[in-house]
Amino acid sequence: MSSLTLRNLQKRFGRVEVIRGVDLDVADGEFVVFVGPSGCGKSTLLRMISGLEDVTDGELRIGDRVVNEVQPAKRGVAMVFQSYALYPHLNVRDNMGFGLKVRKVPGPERERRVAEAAALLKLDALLERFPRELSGGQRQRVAIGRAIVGHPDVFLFDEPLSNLDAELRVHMRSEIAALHKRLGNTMIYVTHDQVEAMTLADKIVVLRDGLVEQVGSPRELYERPDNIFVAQFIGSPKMNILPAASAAGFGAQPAGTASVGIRPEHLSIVAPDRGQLSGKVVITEYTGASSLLHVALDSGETCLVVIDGDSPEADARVGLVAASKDLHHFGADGRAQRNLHG
Amino acid sequence: MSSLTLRNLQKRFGRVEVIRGVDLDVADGEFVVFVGPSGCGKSTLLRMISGLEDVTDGELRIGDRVVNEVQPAKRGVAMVFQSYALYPHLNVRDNMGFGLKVRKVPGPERERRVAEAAALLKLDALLERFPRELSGGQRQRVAIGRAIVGHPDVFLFDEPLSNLDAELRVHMRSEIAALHKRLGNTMIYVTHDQVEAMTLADKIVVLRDGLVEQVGSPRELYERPDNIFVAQFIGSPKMNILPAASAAGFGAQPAGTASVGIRPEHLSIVAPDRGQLSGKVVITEYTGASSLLHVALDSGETCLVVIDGDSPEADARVGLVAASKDLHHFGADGRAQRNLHG
Amino acid sequence: MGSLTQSQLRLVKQVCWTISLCIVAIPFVFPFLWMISSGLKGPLEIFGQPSLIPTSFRWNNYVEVFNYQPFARQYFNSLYIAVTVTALTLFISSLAGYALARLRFAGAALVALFLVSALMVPEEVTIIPNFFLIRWLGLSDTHWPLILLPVFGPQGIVGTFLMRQYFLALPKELEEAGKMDGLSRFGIWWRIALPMSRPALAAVAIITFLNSWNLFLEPLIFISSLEKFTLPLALSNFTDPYGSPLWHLQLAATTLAVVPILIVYLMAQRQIIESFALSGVKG
Amino acid sequence: MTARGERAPWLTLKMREAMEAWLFLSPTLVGFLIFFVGPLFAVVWYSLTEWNLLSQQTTFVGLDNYDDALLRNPDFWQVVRNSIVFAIGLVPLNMALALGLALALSRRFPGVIFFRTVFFAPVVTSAVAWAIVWKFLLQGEAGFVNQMLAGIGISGPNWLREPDWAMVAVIVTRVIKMVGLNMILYIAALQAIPRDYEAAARLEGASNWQIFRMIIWPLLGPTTLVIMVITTIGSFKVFDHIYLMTGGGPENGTLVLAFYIYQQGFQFFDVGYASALAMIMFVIVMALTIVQLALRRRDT
Amino acid sequence: AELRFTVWTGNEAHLAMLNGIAESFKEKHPDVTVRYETIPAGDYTQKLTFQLAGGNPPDAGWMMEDAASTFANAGVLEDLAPALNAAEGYDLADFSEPAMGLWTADDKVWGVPFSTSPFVIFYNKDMFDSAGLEDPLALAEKGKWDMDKFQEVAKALTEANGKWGFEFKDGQGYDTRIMHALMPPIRAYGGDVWSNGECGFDKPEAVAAVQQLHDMVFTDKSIVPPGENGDYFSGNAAMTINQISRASLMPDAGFNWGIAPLPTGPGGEAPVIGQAAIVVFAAGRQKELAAEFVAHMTNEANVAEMAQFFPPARNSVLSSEAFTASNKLIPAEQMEIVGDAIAKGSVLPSHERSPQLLAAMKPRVDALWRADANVEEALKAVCAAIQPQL
Ligand SMILES: Nc1ncnc2c1ncn2[C@@H]1O[C@H](COP(=O)(O)OP(=O)(O)OP(=O)(O)O)[C@@H](O)[C@H]1O
Ligand SMILES: Nc1ncnc2c1ncn2[C@@H]1O[C@H](COP(=O)(O)OP(=O)(O)OP(=O)(O)O)[C@@H](O)[C@H]1O
Ligand SMILES: [Mg+2]
Ligand SMILES: [Mg+2]
Repeated sequence: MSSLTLRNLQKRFGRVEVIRGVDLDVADGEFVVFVGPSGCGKSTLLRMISGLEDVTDGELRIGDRVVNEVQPAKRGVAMVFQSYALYPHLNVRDNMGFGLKVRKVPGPERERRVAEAAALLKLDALLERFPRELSGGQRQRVAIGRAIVGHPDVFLFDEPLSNLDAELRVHMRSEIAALHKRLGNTMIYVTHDQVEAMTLADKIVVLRDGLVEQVGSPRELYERPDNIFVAQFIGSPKMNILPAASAAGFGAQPAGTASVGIRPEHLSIVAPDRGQLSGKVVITEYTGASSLLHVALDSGETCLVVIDGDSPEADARVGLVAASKDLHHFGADGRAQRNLHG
Repeated sequence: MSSLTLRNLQKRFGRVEVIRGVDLDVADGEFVVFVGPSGCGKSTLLRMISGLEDVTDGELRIGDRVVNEVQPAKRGVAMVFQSYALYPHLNVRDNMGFGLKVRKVPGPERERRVAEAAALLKLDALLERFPRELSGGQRQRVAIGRAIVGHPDVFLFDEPLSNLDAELRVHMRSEIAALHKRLGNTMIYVTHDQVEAMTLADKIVVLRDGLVEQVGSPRELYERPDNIFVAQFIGSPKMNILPAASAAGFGAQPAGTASVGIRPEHLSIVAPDRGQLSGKVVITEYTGASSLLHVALDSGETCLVVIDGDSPEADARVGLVAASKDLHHFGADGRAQRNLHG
Repeated sequence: MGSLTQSQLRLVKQVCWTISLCIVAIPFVFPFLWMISSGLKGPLEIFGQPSLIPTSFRWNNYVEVFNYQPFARQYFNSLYIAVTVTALTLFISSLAGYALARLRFAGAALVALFLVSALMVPEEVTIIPNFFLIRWLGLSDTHWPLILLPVFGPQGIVGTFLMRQYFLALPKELEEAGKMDGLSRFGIWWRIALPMSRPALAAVAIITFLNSWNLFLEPLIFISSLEKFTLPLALSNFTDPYGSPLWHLQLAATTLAVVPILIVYLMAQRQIIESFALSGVKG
Repeated sequence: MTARGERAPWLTLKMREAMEAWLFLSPTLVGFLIFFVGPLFAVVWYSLTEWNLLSQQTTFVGLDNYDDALLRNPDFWQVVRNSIVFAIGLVPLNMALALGLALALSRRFPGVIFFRTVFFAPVVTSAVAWAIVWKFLLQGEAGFVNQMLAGIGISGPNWLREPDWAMVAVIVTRVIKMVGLNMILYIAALQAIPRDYEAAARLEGASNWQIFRMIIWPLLGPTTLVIMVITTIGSFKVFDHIYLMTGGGPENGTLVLAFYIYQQGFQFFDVGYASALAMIMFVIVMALTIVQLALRRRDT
Repeated sequence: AELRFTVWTGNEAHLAMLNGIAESFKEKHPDVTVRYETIPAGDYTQKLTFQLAGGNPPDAGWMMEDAASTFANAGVLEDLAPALNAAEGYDLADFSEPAMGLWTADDKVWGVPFSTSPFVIFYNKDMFDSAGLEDPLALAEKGKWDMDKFQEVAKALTEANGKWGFEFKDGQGYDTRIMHALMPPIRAYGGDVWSNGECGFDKPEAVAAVQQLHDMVFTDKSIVPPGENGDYFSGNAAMTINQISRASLMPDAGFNWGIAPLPTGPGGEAPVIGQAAIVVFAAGRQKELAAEFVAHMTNEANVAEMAQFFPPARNSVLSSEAFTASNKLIPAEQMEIVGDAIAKGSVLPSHERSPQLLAAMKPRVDALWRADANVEEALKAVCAAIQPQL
């Protein structure tokens, strides 16, 4: 019913190609997250699905209906905007009921559905307030509530948490996860925060320049990135990429390996003479729970290392070791070499 | 020469007291970071030091000169604004040279100093550009360059990184640290990002409602917060605070302990029956390197736990243990109990 | 001076500023005082030795104003015409401004250019053909030309542009939310875009209202019946049957025409300034 | 499967949007064509005829009217000169005063609301009232202005009876009337300039004048341009003020184009000639606007 | 049917009288009503033009003398001769010939004058008394009321009272009433402003007359100068020139007053008359009916009725007792002055291009009214400006 199929979907603004042929299948009830660098077309893709942008070429299906030319309101999707887009002149109740009213849902039914959504989102006490009287997190919930009342088949979220402060973001993230669990709807979620992507997604779609780079579960992307771009994009601090020669100390490399990736958290500090690689600590950044070391390798590259306990002084010489299962090998084209342990 | 002394410094806007008596000593060459929640008076304090706000009461010294009534430009301070405040109609060269020009520094000398600063900040290639043609990080460097050319005794930074995206922020952070190392000036830095504070500061000043809550090195604040406010403000995800009763499982508490704090990264998961506390996992958030568990304790509270390796399924029962050195005890007034191990 | 602290210095400066502002304000305020005072004088006293305080207050002037010509009716004409023009302009220019700012269609740039060129053409240029046009439409000596010409003339275009600028700066998301909620385009405009563009609407309303309220050339040309006069015409019409001005009545009437607007302005001044600031009149 | 919400196949989302756009624009465009574009073309035609408004007799005379205006009529050049003098006098004075007031009133201090109201009040006053009052205040000896001047030992001129002073008088009273609007526009623009620029410059040691000259003034550039263009156009359009204050006199000293067009067309009934004048006015205003826009283009 | 009739009076007494005439018209045409539309005097001709050009013509209306030729020549006025001749008992010849001059051409009649009002001197008796001067009426009776005497008393009055000696018509002699200021003295000196297509301003008679006025304004400072208000009716000037209709203002003035003929000059007596007529507009939809109404309005009975406000041009009315008694404000012997002036006077000049003429004159006359002006040069300039239009 509410699966989603994209076939060679394309979008041009004037002569600029923004989406350059995207194929994607989203199963009913799946939580899909779009990530990618700024300007890669995440929002555009989402807006094409919602119908706010028209499709230049390709086919877009929701369920088994081609919806390329169907009006947004008739596609059975609901969208939560980054800015929430709450109507400032309506109170919470009317904001949530607005779409139903426009669609001429009778009053009592409308009341019922708003009340239901409000209960679900713990908004009961706020129904009479106006958006300006709400905190960021509350607004966000109202925006979701507005989406819920229409009983959409598919939920679309465009960076819904990016306006919140760090703490609230963590909290709302888990609320959205809980919501998905309860409703079981198909959800498509755009973010540029990869922690959000990792924690929420059933399936992550990594976009770059209007093309899909990789589709997979968070764990797949973290553990087996298809290419250097995905490898560096997923995970924070980002993966160290060393030329094959500099990384020779880590052990055997598959044929054709041009560079080797290793995540900062997978490196450990040992005495300089016992390390697979060695170098000098340039800066240590203490963050409480862990420290981030910038290590200048003897081969010239700088390598980031995350360590938990006490960190060596700046300028100290250190050795680095890594488990071979944590190494990623990439060919000259940047694609992962899968033959060795893949 | 360029140390800084604040004695009972106060600021009122009309009848509103914004800074309510701040005492602080900053040594020459020290890197001091002001942190605190929004509206606590960080910017106001910084602007008082710069002279952009006048002092209502108290004494402000730079070096051994009382500067309460000295004009901003004559205090020997330079400021980097959150918005950078680059003059949009001047190119980079003129932006950096502006202060020298109005001070009637002769042309060649001006050229020399701008070139010097540009070289230091790798801005050489950008001198002819206008601010609108620069990226966020480049703008930030120009703003710093503008501050440098005046050879100030004290640098003031007001949230200089908050407009940058996460990755660039990490990068510019280390550039500022490197700059401080090279120039050795006194620097005062306002931020609300505590990772920035932790990694940059020699000394952190935690402000709240116009008063200083605690002053100390990052490590002091992380390991020995004076009170619950500081304990929760420093560190991310924030420290779990449990009522003394719920935390009894962790062992002996000093007399008068009302609540016990334990950081998420200091808790470990064990089998339910072997834990000091036990509870049920509500949500697990996988972020690649580590996972964040929301654990509902049997005593009713929710507790966050960061773990590195594989995480238990949601709904699993788990036990939690902590090292007693990682526990923080607070009295009913929220102040740390120091008598047990401190 | 050396002993003055910064805040004391600031206070001194402020006082000096305020005093110089007061001096500059004299030619702005004085005409009003003089007008109000003279409107209470007798016809002889106006020509006598200048003095701001009338020797005796002739409140009767205000009664005579209404007896002399249908002043209440004329006042009402001005008011209803200005209100109508304002309402129509708001309606039409916000529709057009919305389309120009928000809708994508071939020729949008051309239409905008076309309209903007109109801003540079003084009404005087087209007044003569418009005179014949109005005559051909049979609308001479009616209020129609006073409504139609401002609404569709350069003034209306100014409104369209103010609205367009404002809509351009307005976040799109609200309207998109409306679209997702199933609103028609008209519904989006009416129920979302308009309620959000109050500052721009206010700015357009103020400019349009003042323009209509002060319109002189058009009524002079198109209106001939006394009871169809608008205020500016009526004000220049306090003459005796032989053409000599009746200054005291004219000034009393002028006071009546100005003071209410001033009071409204005073009450709304903050919103007025803000609406100009917000609506991007700055260009 | 469900036919719910299937579109009419001939109307794509894009076409629908374009259709809506034209629908929204139609009232403006139709009115604009009828009351503006049409008349503009009509003016061109009229200007080639001799047309008596009263008798309604029309003869085609080619470019005679232009010939008359530009070559034969000695008044014409004086009128153009007057219009230009009026603009040159009014625009800088208006803008300088507007900017000065805006600078003084853009920040909050006690009384700021009062002063803003005072300076804006003449804008909302009808031109008729304004002209009437000033005519009184500017009387020869008995007028208030000259009495005040006499108070400080200056013997004022007979303002409205001497051509040059009359021009000064209409310019100054017009500026006082209209400056409030530009002041508001400048205040709005000033408030949009981030305060940080000023703070940064102050920290770097710039004086108030330097801050204004080197920071504020350049940043006001776009606003200044807009104000300059509207004020210039407005100064060419001025009719009621002159009509009511001086009637174009004395000695035609304040006879400006807009008023002259009115006079020729509606008092002398010479529609053809008036239309030719209107076309000339159109060309002048267009040219000035284009020059101003070009100047602006050059310095950004 | 309804006739639209434009007038420039809003005075209730005037309108009551006019409505009375309309009422009596119903005897013949019971279904006809007349709607009088007041257009302010200042804009009257202008507005009338707009109504005619704007396709909204009234049926009939008043018209001032200065517009007569322009309108007649533009063909917008209807020839009334057929209607007047057809009217029962209507004697067109009863109208004094000079009074009809402006309104007839060949045997066409473009309008019938209803107000033929000579200019007279209004004087403030109190001021004359306090200055110890004989008043103009007394002087006139002795035949000593001439331009020189006029200048002399004006000067004496100014010095004695500290007020102005003389004010031009309604104080507007420098702007809208140039002709009313200049015509009387020029005529008194035996000149004219123009005649037969030739400008008269630069003729010696006119120059002498204007020079005298100029002296009075700038040397004697006895005439209210340009840019000042010295209102006679408010007691700020001792004399003014005006039409008798202005007497209506006098009861409020609060001083003793009288009227006298215009001062004579080298050219002898030369009363100047302002005139207004009733016309029918050719574009009107009910021309015949309107013409018939004009005939009714200007029959002998109605002219006599109107004489209470508007001095008539019918000889039969002028000579009647009823006329001298008609104006309650003015004593009969002073009223005779008026009648006399109507009979002897000549109407203010008119011309088919009078708007252009006035506009062309205006700036040059402005130049005349400067303290340092050379009167002769200035008047030459006036002629140079208007000659092409004549
Ligand atoms: N209406 C438009 N006209 C022209 N180009 C557009 C339009 N909307 C978006 N673009 C361009 O399309 C590209 C993709 O934009 P999009 O908003 O989808 O990026 P995004 O991935 O959402 O980025 P972000 O993370 O910054 O939100 C950008 O280069 C953008 O400039
Ligand atoms: N000019 C002013 N007039 C009145 N109150 C002010 C003014 N400037 C600041 N305040 C108030 O002073 C308090 C402290 O403001 P300040 O800008 O110093 O906070 P902050 O700590 O920098 O906050 P943030 O993290 O949001 O920048 C706030 O409550 C603010 O509202
Ligand atoms: Mg986006
Ligand atoms: Mg701040």
